[in-house]
Amino acid sequence: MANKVLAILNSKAPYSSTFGKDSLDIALIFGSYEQGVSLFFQGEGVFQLIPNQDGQQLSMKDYLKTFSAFEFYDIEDIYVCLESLQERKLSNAFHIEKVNILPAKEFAAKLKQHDCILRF
Amino acid sequence: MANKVLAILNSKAPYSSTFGKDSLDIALIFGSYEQGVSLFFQGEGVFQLIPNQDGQQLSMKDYLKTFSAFEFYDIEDIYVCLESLQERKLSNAFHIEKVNILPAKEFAAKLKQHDCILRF
Amino acid sequence: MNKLAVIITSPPSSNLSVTAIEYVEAALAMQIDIVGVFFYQDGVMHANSYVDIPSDEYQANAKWLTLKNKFKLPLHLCATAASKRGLCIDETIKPDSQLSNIDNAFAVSGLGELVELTNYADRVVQF
Amino acid sequence: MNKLAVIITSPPSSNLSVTAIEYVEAALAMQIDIVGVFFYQDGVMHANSYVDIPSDEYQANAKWLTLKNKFKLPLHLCATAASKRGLCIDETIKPDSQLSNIDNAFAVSGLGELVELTNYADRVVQF
Amino acid sequence: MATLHLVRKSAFNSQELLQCCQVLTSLDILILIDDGCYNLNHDLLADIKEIISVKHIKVIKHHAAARGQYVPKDIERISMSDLVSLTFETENVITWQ
Amino acid sequence: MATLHLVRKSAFNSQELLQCCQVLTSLDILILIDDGCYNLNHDLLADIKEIISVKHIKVIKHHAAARGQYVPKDIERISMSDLVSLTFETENVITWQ
Repeated sequence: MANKVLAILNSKAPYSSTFGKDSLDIALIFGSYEQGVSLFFQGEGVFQLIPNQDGQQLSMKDYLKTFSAFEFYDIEDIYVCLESLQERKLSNAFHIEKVNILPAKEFAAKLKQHDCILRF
Repeated sequence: MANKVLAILNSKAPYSSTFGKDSLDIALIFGSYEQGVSLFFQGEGVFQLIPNQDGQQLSMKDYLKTFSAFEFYDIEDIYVCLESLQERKLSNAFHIEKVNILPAKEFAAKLKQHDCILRF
Repeated sequence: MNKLAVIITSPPSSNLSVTAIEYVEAALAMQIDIVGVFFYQDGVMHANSYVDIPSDEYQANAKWLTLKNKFKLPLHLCATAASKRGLCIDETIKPDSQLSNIDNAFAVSGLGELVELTNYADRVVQF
Repeated sequence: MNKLAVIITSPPSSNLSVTAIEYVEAALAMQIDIVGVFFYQDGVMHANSYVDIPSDEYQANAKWLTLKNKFKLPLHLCATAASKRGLCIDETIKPDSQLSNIDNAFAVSGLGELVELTNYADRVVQF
Repeated sequence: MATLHLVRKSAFNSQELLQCCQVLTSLDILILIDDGCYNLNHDLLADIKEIISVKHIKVIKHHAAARGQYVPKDIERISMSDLVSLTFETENVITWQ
Repeated sequence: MATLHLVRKSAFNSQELLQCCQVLTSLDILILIDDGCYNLNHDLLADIKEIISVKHIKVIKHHAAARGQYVPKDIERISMSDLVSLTFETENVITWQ
């Protein structure tokens, strides 16, 4: 039986709520169970990817650093919505490698290929 | 010594969160202690005032019905932001009487007269 | 038969939980096979037996107990999310002890359980 | 002397609470007279002694205890908000009993206390 | 591939409906639920009608009624049971909350 | 009467900054704090500069730095102690969260 493939749509900025961390925990569990998981970033969620962040200044354990472990967990499908970047005047510089920038239409097509879509 | 006068700025729609009810509880306590309290409605908060609502259909105790007790608690200064109504294409029909519709500039002037401003 | 998994992330104090429970009740009434309900984020508060909502307001926690008893609905609690929100995930304390505040209708689980539910269900709905 | 009252509505799991605590610490360091901190809505979770945050993360609940002990900072808990969120507001259970999950640094109060604080303080800040 | 979109928030105060609109495709179904019912009167709904047929926009009947929201005749009012059925008539679900 | 406004949310996803802008008057002080720091790059800040002097717009230094947000030179970066002082230099406070 084919395993279901999970998409997680990240929609919140990284620090003020626990959504980003809660979403990451799910992604890593699916990765460690060798279940396919793809990550999508849209809206405020794109702030999870920008460079030069430092959660330690907020007295937090900075969970964004764990993003660099995605490859280790075979999490390789990472997509960010072009329109969300543009709305926020953000460039294509990210703190992790291999992020795919897609226009909304292609972003949607990729997203909808998944059996299960969770949004955080 | 003059008592402080409290303004409560209501900014959330009535049912999906507890903010409206939490705000009302504060207003009624201030009223029952005979402390001045004024109520302001802006943004999504204006949905707390529109007619024909019925929280019982959501299996809730409908706290909006308690708004009719404001006069009993000497809560008589009730202001709603005109721009917030217009953005939502709402008329000047409300489920309580004596609501003052003010353009943002006058709404701001009234609000800022208060010693303490809480926003819910 | 259609298999459904439900993820609850809203707290019992929110009317969003009423929507989730009405959805689950409707599914059960339609003979949908609900393979499990997973409580995550603020949703874990549904398992807190100390939650005390005035009797004339909606009793979300009691509703889950009723559904569990009537339909053998599996209720899974994310342990990590729960311990951050004041549920007593102490393995030395048994769920039926006076010291535990976790309703014994709930199974303390990890996110691994969510992997299982997702694999097993035909649809996963988040509330 | 400047008198300040603070209202906390964010839960300990949120970084918004770190901001609130840093603000209170800065005020205390500047000799501001904090007449009281009032915990309302999800803020009441700061008083839950069962909240268990991993040791390498920010310990908001422990911070309040330290501030209380060092500065005699009055910490008031809204009883109604607390009982809806799983804090054990049972008058037959003493705060120091094993059955209570309310940190004894916190005074269980009602909204009447907020009226007092608002009257007494020169400024009220909400976090 | 049809996706079922559950929109639980008002577009007057948050981006959920806009983000949903960005990933909406012609066969999808949009459900206005909880505070999503306020979107019945939001301009974005006109843009959405250009992507999906108005028959594919539905509102939870008692959620709109509780909020005093007028439902235009061309938008179907559905029950929770209808929503459960739609969950299995589409391929996947996104909850916009 | 000067009011101190604490804006804790991003205008890219919610209406707090807009609502603050609606009640802002010329002597007020605006603090960008927590996710409010993302507003440093929002167009609405230009509208705000037409109401209050840019000297009256301040950002919590470590909150902007933690979020990787560039702070323009004309906007003052302040500490929590500065914020406490401002609390007593103004007449009242509104927290936009």
